Amino acid sequence: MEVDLAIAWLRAAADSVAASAGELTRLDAAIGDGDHGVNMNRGFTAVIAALDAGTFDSVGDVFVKAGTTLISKVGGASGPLYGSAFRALGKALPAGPSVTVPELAAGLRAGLDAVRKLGGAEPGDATLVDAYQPAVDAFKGDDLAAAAEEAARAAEEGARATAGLRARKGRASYLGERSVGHQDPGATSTALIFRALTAITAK
Amino acid sequence: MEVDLAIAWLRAAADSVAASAGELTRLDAAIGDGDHGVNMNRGFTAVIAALDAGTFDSVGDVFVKAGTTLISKVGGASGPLYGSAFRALGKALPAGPSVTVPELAAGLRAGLDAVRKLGGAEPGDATLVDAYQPAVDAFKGDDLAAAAEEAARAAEEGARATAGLRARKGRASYLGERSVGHQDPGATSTALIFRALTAITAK
Amino acid sequence: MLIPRAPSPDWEEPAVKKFINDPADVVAEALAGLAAAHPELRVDAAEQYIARADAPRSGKVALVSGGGSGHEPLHGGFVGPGMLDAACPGEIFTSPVPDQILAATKAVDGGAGVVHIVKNYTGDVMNFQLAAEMAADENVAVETVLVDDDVAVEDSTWTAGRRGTGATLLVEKIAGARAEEGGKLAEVAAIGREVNTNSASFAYALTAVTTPAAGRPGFDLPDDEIEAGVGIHGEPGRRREKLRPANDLVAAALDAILEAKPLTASDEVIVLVNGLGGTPLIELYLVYGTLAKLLEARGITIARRLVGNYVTSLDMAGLSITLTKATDEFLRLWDAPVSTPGLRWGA
Amino acid sequence: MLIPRAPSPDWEEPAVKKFINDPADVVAEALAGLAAAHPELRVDAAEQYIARADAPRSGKVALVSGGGSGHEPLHGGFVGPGMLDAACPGEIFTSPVPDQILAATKAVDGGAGVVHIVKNYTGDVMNFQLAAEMAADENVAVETVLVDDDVAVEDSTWTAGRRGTGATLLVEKIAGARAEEGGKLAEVAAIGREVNTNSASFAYALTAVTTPAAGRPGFDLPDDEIEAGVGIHGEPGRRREKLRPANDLVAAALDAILEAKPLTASDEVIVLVNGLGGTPLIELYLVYGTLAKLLEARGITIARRLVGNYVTSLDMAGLSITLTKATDEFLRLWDAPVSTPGLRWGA
Ligand SMILES: Nc1ncnc2c1ncn2[C@@H]1O[C@H](COP(=O)(O)OP(=O)(O)O)[C@@H](O)[C@H]1O
Ligand SMILES: Nc1ncnc2c1ncn2[C@@H]1O[C@H](COP(=O)(O)OP(=O)(O)O)[C@@H](O)[C@H]1O
Ligand SMILES: [Mg+2]
Ligand SMILES: [Mg+2]
Ligand SMILES: [Mg+2]
Ligand SMILES: [Mg+2]
Repeated sequence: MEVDLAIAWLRAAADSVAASAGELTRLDAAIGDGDHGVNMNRGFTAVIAALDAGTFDSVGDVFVKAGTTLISKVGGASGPLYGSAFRALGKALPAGPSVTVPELAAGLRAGLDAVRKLGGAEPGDATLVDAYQPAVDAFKGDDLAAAAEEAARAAEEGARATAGLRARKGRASYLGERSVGHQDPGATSTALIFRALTAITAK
Repeated sequence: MEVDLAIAWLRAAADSVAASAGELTRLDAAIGDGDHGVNMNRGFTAVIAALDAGTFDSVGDVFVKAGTTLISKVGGASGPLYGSAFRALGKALPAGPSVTVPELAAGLRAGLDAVRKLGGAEPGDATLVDAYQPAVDAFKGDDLAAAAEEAARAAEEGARATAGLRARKGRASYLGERSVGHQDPGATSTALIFRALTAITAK
Repeated sequence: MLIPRAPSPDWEEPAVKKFINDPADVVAEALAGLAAAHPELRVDAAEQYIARADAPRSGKVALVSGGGSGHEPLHGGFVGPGMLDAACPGEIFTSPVPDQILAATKAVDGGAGVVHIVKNYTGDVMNFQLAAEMAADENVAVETVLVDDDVAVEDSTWTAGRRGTGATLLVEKIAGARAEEGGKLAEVAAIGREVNTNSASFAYALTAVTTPAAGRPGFDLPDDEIEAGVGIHGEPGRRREKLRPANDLVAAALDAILEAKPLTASDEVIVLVNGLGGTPLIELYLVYGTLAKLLEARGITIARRLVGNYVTSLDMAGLSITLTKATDEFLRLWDAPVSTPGLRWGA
Repeated sequence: MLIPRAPSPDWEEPAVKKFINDPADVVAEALAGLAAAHPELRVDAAEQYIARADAPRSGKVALVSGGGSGHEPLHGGFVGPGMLDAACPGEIFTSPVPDQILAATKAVDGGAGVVHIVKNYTGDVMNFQLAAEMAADENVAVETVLVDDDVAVEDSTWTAGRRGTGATLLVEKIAGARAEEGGKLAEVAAIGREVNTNSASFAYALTAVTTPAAGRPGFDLPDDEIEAGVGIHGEPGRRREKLRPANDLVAAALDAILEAKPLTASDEVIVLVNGLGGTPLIELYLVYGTLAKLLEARGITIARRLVGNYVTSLDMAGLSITLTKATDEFLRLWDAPVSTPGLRWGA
C-alpha cells in the first residue's frame, strides 16, 4: 500500500460514512443516543480536510494524521476509539512511502489492540470490536485486494451478528436484554470502513 | 317560578354542563385556551354544593347564591360574567318564595345588562351575549314552559350563529379573521343553561 | 345539534401524559409542593395564595399579582424580597377568583396600599377589578397596573387589546424594587406602568400546549408549521407560517416589536429571551446571540438581559422576545437585589 | 444488506422543528449567544470552552467539567465563583474532545491543580482520560471525579456502569465551594467523590428526546407508556411501563433509590427534583410535594432542596429525582455563595 492508496482508502471511507450517516444515526438512536452517523461524518470530513492540507511521505503518517484528527474532532466513544486505532496503525507501520500487505495486517492488529486497551471491550460485547476483530483475523496473505475483500466480508458478518448479542459496553449496555435484536452502530461503521478498502483495491 | 324550581333549573344546568364539559373545552381549545368546560363544570358543581348546604326562602336568594358561588369558584372570563348575571338576576327579583314569569323575564334582562356592563361586549362580538340577548328577547308571556322553550331556541340559534362572526371580545378576538368558522364556547354554554330550563318546565 | 362534532372522534378520552394525579388537583398539589420546597414563602392553601413569609411589611407598598397557573415560575416563583409580596395562582390558564385576590391583598397590605399587577386578559382584568372593588370596600387602597406588551395582537377596539406576556417579569422586578426602597403607592404603580409602556413582546410556538384537563395539544400544528404571535395560554397566534431558520424568525420578531414600539440608535434596552416551557436553553441562547447581533447592527445597546424559562406556557415549545426601552431608573431598579425562587441576585 | 432497513421509510428527511439554523452549527451559535449574554464569563470560541472571566485564580484548585451539549444549564451554566472554573461543551450528546478539555484545563489552572468532574459515560471517560494524560505531559496535576449516581443502571461488569446524572450538580456545587474556600487538590477531589458516593438518582421519561441532528424523537413511546430509568441522552430506560399517577411513580423511584443506597430514619438529605427539559415546573413542584411526604413518613429529613430544570435532556418530558445523604460539611458547602448563570445564591 502506497501513500496515495492510503489516502484513497480514507477518502472512500469518508464517502461511505457520509452516505450512510443517517442510517448509522438511526441504529444509534435505537440503542444509544442517535449521534453515531453525525459523529463519524464530522470526523471523516475533518480527516479529509487534514489530509488535503498536508503532504505525506510515509503511509504511517497518513494514518497517524487521520487518528489524531478523529481524536480531536469526534468526541463521544467513537472518537477516541477510532482515533486510537488509526494512530496505532500508523505508528506500527514502518516509515516510508509504501508498506507490504503483511505489514498492513500487523498494523491493523495494533489498531485493534489499542481499541481493546482503551475501551476494554471483549469480543461478544456488541461493539465495534465484533467487526474489527474478525476483519483483522481475515486480513491475510500478500494480495491486498483479496485480503481486503475477506476482511470486509468478515467485518460485515461480525456487524450483523451483533444484533444477536447483548451489549456489555458503551451506551447500549444500559439496555441489558433490550439491546438484543439491534445491530451495533460502531460495528456497522467499522464494516463500512473495511468495505471502502475493497472499492479501491478490487481489480 | 318557585324556590324548588329555581334549584331544579340550576341542577339541570349543572348536569348539562357536566355532560358537555368535554365539548365546551374542545370549542374553547380551537379559539381560546381550552378550559371553558372545566371552568363551567367546576363552577356549577360548586353551585350545587352551595345550594345543598343552604335553605332558601326566596327565589332571588337562590340565584344570588349561585352567582356569588360562580364568582368565587370559576375565575377566567366566564366566572365573573356568569356570576354577575346570576347575582343581578337574583337581586332584580322581588323577595319571596315565588316569582312570576314577567318578573323572571325582567330579572334575566338585568342579568344580561350586568354581563354587558362588566364585559363590554356588543351583540355580534361572538360572545355569550349572542346567545343570552336573543334568549332574553324571546323569553316572553306568562307561560314559563313556553317562554323557556322560545328562549332556549333563540339561545341555540344565537350560539350557532357565532360561528359566522369575527370575535371582538375575549381570547378569541386575538385570532381576528381566523375566529370565523368557530362557534363561541360561552354562547354555547349559555344555550345549554337555557335549554336546561325547558327540561324541567316542559309538560 | 347545538354542539358541532369534534373533528377527532376520540376527543373524550385522552391519556394525560403528565406527572400528575387527578387533573383537578394539579394546582393544589403543586402549591403544597411549593410550600414544602420554600420555607421562605408562606402558602395559604385554603385561600390559595403565596406570600412572603415576612408579609405584611409595615409601611411598604405591597405588590400582588396572579393569573392562571401554568406559567411558572410566573407569578409564584417571583414572590420574595425585591419583587412580589403575594401571588394568586388560578386554575391552569384560568385567572384567579376575586376572593383569592382579596385575601392575598389584605394579607400583605402593610398600610401603604397594594399594587395589583394584572396581565391584560378579559378574565384577569374582571377578576382583579372585582377584587379591587371589594378591597376598596374594606379600605385597602389598590392601584392596578395593566400589562399589555404582546404586539402580536392588534391594539384596537376590535380585540380585547394586547395581551400581557414577558414584560410582566420586568414590571414585577422593577416595580418590586421601587416598593422595596420605599416608593409610595402612586410611584410604584407609575413606574410599573412606565415599564409596560416601554415594553414590547413577540412569541412563536413550535408546538401547541397540552393542559392537564384537555390531555392533548390545544391545536394541531403540522410538522413544518409554526404559530407566529402565539399567546401564553395556547391561544393560536397571529398567523400560521412555514418553519424557518432561527435567524429569520428572530429578525421577523424584532421587526414586529420595533414597528409597534420604535427604538432609535443609542437607545438602551433590557432584553428578555424567554422560553415557553418546552424549548431547550441551548436554543434560547442561540436566539439571544442572533438578537444581540441584530440589535448591535441597529446601534441599540443591550444594557441588561435575561435568557431562560420565566413566563411559560406549560410544555409548549416556543419562545418570546421582549424588549424594554431602558431608563437609568429602570436599570438601577433592575440591578437592585431580588431574592425569589425564580429570580435571584445581589442577595 | 449490511444496514437493516429503517422501520420508518421517511427517516432521512425530518423537519427539524427547533429554533436553529444549520443543525451542525447549534453548539457554536449557542456558545456565541452565551458569550453575549454573560460578560462575566469568558468564552473561547476556537477552543470551545467557557471559563470564569477571572480565571486562572492563582493558588485556587480549578474545577473543569464538560460533556455533550443538550443538558443545559449543565455544565456551562454552572461556571462562576463557587462552582466550576470552566466547562467544555461537546456536540449535542457527544462528549467533548481531549484538545478542548486540555485547553480549558490549562486556561484555568492556577498552579494548584485541576479537578475533572466526569459523568460516567464511555465517551466522556475516554476523552477526559486522554486529556488528563496530555495535561500530565504538560505538568498540570489533574484529579478525576467520576459521577455515577443513576441507579437505574445495574452497576456490574456487564454494563458500562452507572451513568452520571443529577448528582453532577451537587458534586460541582459542593466541590466548587470547597475549592473556593482554599481546599487542596486532593481535598476537593475527595469531597466530590464523597458527594457522588452518597448520591442516587432515578429518572422517568414521558417522551423521547429530539436532537437537532436526528430531527425526530429517538424512540417511539406510545401515548400511555413511559420509560422508567431513562438516561439523559435519550437512551431508552430500564423498562417500559404503563403511565401511572405521579404519586405511584415517585414512590417507585424512591424505592429504587433507597434499594441502591439505603437511608435510615434521622438521616438528612439534599433533594434535587430535576426536570429533563420538557416538563413544566408545576409538575416538578407537585412531584416534590409527594416526595417530601414520602420522606417524612420514613423519618428522613430534607435539609436542602432544589426544584427545577438543571440537568436536562433537550426537550425531553421527564424528570429525575436525586437524593444525597448529607453531612454537615456538605450542608455548609451547599450554603456557600455561588454565582453562576444557572445557580446563584448568597452572592
Ligand atoms: N468500550 C467500548 N469499546 C469498543 N467500542 C465501543 C465501546 N463503547 C462504545 N463503543 C462503540 O461506539 C459506538 C457508539 O459510538 P458513538 O455513538 O459515536 O458514541 P457515543 O456512544 O458516545 O454516543 C458503539 O456502537 C460501539 O460500537
Ligand atoms: N368581554 C366579554 N363579554 C362577554 N362574554 C365574554 C367576554 N369575554 C369572554 N366572554 C365569554 O367567555 C367565554 C370564555 O370563557 P372561559 O373559557 O371560561 O374563560 P377564559 O377565556 O378566561 O379562559 C367566551 O367563549 C365568551 O363567550
Ligand atoms: Mg452515540
Ligand atoms: Mg377559556
Ligand atoms: Mg382560561
Ligand atoms: Mg453520543
